[in-house]
Amino acid sequence: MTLPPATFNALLATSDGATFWLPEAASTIAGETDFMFDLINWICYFFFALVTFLLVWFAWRYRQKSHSHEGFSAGPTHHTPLEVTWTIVPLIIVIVIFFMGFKGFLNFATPPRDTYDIDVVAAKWLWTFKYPNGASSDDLYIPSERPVRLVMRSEDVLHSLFIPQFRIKRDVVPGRYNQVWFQSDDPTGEDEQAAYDLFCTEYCGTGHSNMNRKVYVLEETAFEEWVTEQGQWLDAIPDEELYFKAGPKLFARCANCHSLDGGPNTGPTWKGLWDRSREGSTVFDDGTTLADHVGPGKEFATPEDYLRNSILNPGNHLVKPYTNAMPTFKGQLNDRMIDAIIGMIKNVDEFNADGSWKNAPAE
Amino acid sequence: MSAMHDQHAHADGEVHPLVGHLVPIRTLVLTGLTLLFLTVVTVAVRYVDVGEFNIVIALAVAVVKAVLVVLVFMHLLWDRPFNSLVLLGSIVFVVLLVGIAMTDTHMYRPSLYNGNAKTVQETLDSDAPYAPIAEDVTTGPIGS
Amino acid sequence: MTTLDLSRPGFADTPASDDYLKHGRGVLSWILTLDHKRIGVMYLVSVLVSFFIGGVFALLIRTELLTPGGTIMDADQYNQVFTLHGAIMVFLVIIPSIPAALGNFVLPIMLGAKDVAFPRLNLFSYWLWMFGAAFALMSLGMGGFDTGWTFYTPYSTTTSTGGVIPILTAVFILGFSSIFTGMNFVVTIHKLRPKGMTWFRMPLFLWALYATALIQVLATPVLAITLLLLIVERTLDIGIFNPAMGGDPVLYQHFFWFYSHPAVYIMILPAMGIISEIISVHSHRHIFGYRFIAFSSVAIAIFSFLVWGHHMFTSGQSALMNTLFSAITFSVAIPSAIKVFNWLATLYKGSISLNTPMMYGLGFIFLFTIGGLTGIHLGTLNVDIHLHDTYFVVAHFHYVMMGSALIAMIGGLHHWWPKMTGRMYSEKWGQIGFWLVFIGFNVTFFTQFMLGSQGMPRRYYDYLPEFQTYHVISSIGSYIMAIGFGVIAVYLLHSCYRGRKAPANPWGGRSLEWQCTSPPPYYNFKKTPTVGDCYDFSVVRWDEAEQGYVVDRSLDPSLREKPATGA
Amino acid sequence: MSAIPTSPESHADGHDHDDHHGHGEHPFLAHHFDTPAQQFDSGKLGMWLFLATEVLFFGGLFAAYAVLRFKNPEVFAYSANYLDTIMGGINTCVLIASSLTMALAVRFAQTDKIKAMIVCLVLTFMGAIGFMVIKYFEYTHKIHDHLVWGPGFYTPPNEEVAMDVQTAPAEDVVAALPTFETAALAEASPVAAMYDMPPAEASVIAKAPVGPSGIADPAGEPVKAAAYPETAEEPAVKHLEDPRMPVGTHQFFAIYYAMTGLHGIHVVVGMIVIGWLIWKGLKGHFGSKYYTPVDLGGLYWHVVDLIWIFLFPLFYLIH
Repeated sequence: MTLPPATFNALLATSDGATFWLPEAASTIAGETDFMFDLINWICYFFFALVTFLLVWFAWRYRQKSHSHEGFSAGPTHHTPLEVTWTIVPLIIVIVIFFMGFKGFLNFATPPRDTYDIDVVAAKWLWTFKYPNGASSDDLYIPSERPVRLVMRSEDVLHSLFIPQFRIKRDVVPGRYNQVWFQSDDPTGEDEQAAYDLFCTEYCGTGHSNMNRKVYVLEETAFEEWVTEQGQWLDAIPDEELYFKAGPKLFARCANCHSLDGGPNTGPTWKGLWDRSREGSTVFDDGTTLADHVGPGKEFATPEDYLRNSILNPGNHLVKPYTNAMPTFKGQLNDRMIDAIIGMIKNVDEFNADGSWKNAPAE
Repeated sequence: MSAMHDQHAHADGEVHPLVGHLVPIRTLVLTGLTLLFLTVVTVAVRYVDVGEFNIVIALAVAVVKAVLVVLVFMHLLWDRPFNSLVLLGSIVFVVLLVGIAMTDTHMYRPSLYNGNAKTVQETLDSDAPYAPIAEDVTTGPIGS
Repeated sequence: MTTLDLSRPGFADTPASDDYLKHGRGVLSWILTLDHKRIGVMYLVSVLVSFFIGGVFALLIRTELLTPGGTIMDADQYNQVFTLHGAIMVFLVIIPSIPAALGNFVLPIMLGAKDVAFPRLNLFSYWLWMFGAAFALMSLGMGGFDTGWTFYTPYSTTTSTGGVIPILTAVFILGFSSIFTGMNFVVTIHKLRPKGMTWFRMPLFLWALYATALIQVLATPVLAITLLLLIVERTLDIGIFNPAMGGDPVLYQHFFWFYSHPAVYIMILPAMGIISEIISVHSHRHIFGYRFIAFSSVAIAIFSFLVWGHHMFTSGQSALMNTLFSAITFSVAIPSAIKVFNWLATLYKGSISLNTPMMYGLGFIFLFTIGGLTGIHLGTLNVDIHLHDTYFVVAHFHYVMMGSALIAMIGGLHHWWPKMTGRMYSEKWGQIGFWLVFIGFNVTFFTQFMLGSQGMPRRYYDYLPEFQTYHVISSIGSYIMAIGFGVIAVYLLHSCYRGRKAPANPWGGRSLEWQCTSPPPYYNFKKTPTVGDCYDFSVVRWDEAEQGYVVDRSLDPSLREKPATGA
Repeated sequence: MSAIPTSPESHADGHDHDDHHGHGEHPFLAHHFDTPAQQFDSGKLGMWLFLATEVLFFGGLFAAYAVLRFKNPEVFAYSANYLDTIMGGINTCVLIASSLTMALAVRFAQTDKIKAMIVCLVLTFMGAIGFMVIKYFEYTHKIHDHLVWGPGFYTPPNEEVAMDVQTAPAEDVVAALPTFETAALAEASPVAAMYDMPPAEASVIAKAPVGPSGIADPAGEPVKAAAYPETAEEPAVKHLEDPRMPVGTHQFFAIYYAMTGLHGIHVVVGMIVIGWLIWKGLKGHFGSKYYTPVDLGGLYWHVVDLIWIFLFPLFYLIH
């Protein structure tokens, strides 16, 4: 289907390339999908008009005037040729539609060979996009004019990645990889207004409706810069500055569930967390306290060790009264990132509630 | 039985000539013995390794046994055809469910975690040959 | 009360006083009754109460969505509310509404039988329903559940809400209630047809109920076992659906939709049956293409088992399966189209009385056309990729489940209300109620088509500001609809006490239920009646004396020829 | 619940047939039926419909079985060695025998040989008991060996193993104690394998300990089945150390308990039905004129037998 959707969209076009029915089309397969959508729409308009017209006309034309029985059981009781007609005609129509839709689906389902692969991890309730050079981001950044493939997996429950402007959607299923591919030729730059939407469309609990992010389509060169810069930002920071330089950036993801100022949230606040850990006064849901687990020969050598383990295997020990809601960050945070977070937990007083560092030099 | 017969005299046309069929005791016992014999056979076969065929044989025997039970013990051989239809219908739907569930699992199996993401990638890539010519897609309708 | 017409089968010797409502008195005579009519009425009351509760949740949802972010509740409460709305409406309202409530009341009378084949089983399945409903309430007491009515794993096995197991048990029990009703109907239609009631003389409502019953019997057990596995999964961790233990969530979806797609036809098929009756009776016109409609019901019943995968196009189901399921899905469009066109053709040259039931009949055709046509969008593979799990789907299935199934149910209720209660309701208020519901419904759900195609995902507590206009319009529509249902409730209740006595045959119907008194006697037929062509209205005459229609059987040729015996 | 569909019209026959209909000559005819034949046919059709639902009810489990076995055949081939074919075979014979006696009971009911009918019913009942007793022994033995579904499967059989679990490094745990968890986690992290991430710098913080619920090193090799046993010889009781044990062996036991358990429940229901039949039979309710309950109860019992006929090869005869 290479017939441009413009033919139909023109009729209902609004300002930003979006139509009355559909949002702006920004991927290479969108055109085909829109064409099908509009085609089916027009078929529906036709039959809907036909049925409604006959309905109203008959109902009015043949309405019963009095209780008299004239007109009772008038007219034919069946008319086989007619009935066969309205069996065959819809049949032909839907067969055609099926094949057109099927062809479009093949394009959607089978990526070309030279795709740029991005690894996607979905967890309650955040997306992580990992780029071949090890860089990772919460919003999706893709190069324009190049087929991109997302290889997606889930840490916990079903999620579904949906980009309306690209007309693509794919569930993210735990226990398996699902892939989806697309190519966008309309760069948005880093402008949040122009950026496209990315939704989670498989119900996944409390944060489901906030699990939406932005999609930034960058020119090839701009993208290269961005991705290399993302890949290296951590290496540039010396260990002792890690917690206040890297910490705030990483905290952005923890902020979904953890507060710095003692405010209530899905997970325990970080305020005083370090003191509790050092004293071992943290109480777990099995009644034991952290003191029972930390120490030479025990489960954890040091309190830091416990914190590290809580980031990697949150399910191991549940702090009263919290539930096992935290996804594991194994494979998503390397050791230095974990060091940075633990450092931030230790010096939580140096940070504002929004995660910014209090002693940051004002520029 | 005679009592039954004259009931049927005035029963309407669609009623089976007999209310329930009398199966000779001999038939029942013979069927039972056959079933026991088949059980012994299938157990015996389990200890002979014929590879893939073990499951085939075992299931074949099971089907034979099932048919015997249904036809003789459950009187379906002499019962109204519609009752058989009901049973067959249910079996057809079970087969449908099993068949489609298995086929689908088989189809998407490569994308399940199998220990090495690289092989997953390769398997996913191997779909690509079936893709429409890359140009056609990548420079799609509004692409160019 | 009615002039005794000796020509009507079996009623010359029925004392008018012995109607099923007066036959026994006291609570026990109801809750222990074996009379299909009383059981039908009890179902009706219970279902309508559940409908009220589900409706309240619907209004809560619409109110919450008036503004982005929190309006009247927090995210977790919202998740519970939309889950409850879905679960109640599907399992407690729509599935039992037509077969169990109206079907129980009408089926044996229409068929010319004294009762359903297994009266005790019938009563048992009603109390099973109540038992299930009790469990559903219990789940509320135990902390509710936020799984969505589809109970998708692994969310449903890991969520911390306490009411999941009770609601699963509830649905499990309700499933068996539905199975037993289905068995009862199949056997009744097979074995209790009187002389002359051949398969092709059965009113189309009975064909629809028969097809429905087959689905209920053959599909529901799979849901039962699935929920059982889910319960065990949640309590004992057997790990068949849990990916962390090598299980497979997609397998769960296969199991679930193997039932739940046919369930959609459990909802819509009997609705179509009712519409065939209403359209034909109120336009006093032989239903057009009887056999096509009858066969299309059975065809739909069979297809319904072959299309479940179209709920899983984006789930990671294999491309092959997507293709197969999409192809078969389209085939369902054919029988549906046949029915719509046949109904239109029935109107042609009829003598159409536009009273309340007929308005619902016409409304159904309008709404079902929209619901059915938008199904084409969703059956088309690449379009569905965009629309799946958006408000477009929500709008589509509300047009089919509520706009069609429930509207038909309300229509059928008005159609048989005189027969059930022996009273007429206010025609004027009937019309007002219909228009309020009809307009409110379209305002509510048509806007959601645009929401969806614009990319608004479903089950969202919070949404992007640009969607707000649509949401506000939609909510306003839902309030109009609520008022409409309120009006209906009031005048129907009022008619029970103040309504004018109903004639035996207020609409000029021809099928057997219109030939017994309103309300019907306790034993519908003293001796099983002989049956004419239930769609031949040429012998129906208006009778001033009883302000209703009567059937002049002397005019009916089909009664003179020797009736064939039922097959 | 399963007995329900038979009871209504069979009760219905018992009572409320006196007034309001002229069926005096058929004391068991419910008022809404015209002839006993019609009533009998209805009951039978109803029962067959119910049996159809039973078939589909188990059908779901058969589908689950098929998919699981299809996904990891080695698990089934391996685990089947823990099932006792002989015990299973005996159980099959017991059930078939009871099925035969049930069929005979129906036959005697049809021919008014009430004593013989009662005897056969009692024999059937005892067959059911025998079946359950044997099942009980099978279950207890497996549970004792931790051969159960899910996490329970990995409960270490004794203290030493528990100790190892706590202290052993990841690789050793994976080797010595191939739990589905460690394996799954090892497999579950595509990142390291998919892209060459820069090697993570050594942390200043000690590595978190790795236990059964700990994480394996993402790079760790997945533990799939070593070659599964060529011989049918019984594996060591300490199956948890068995190096040949494939990943996800617990799934076999999950589906095993699910299917045999549900079947067991049906056997118990069957026992209740048969018991009821015996009781009614002793009170002389049944005879050639009216034996529907016996017939329908029989049908139900045969289906219970039927399902086992398939369960047996699917679990006990895997090779």
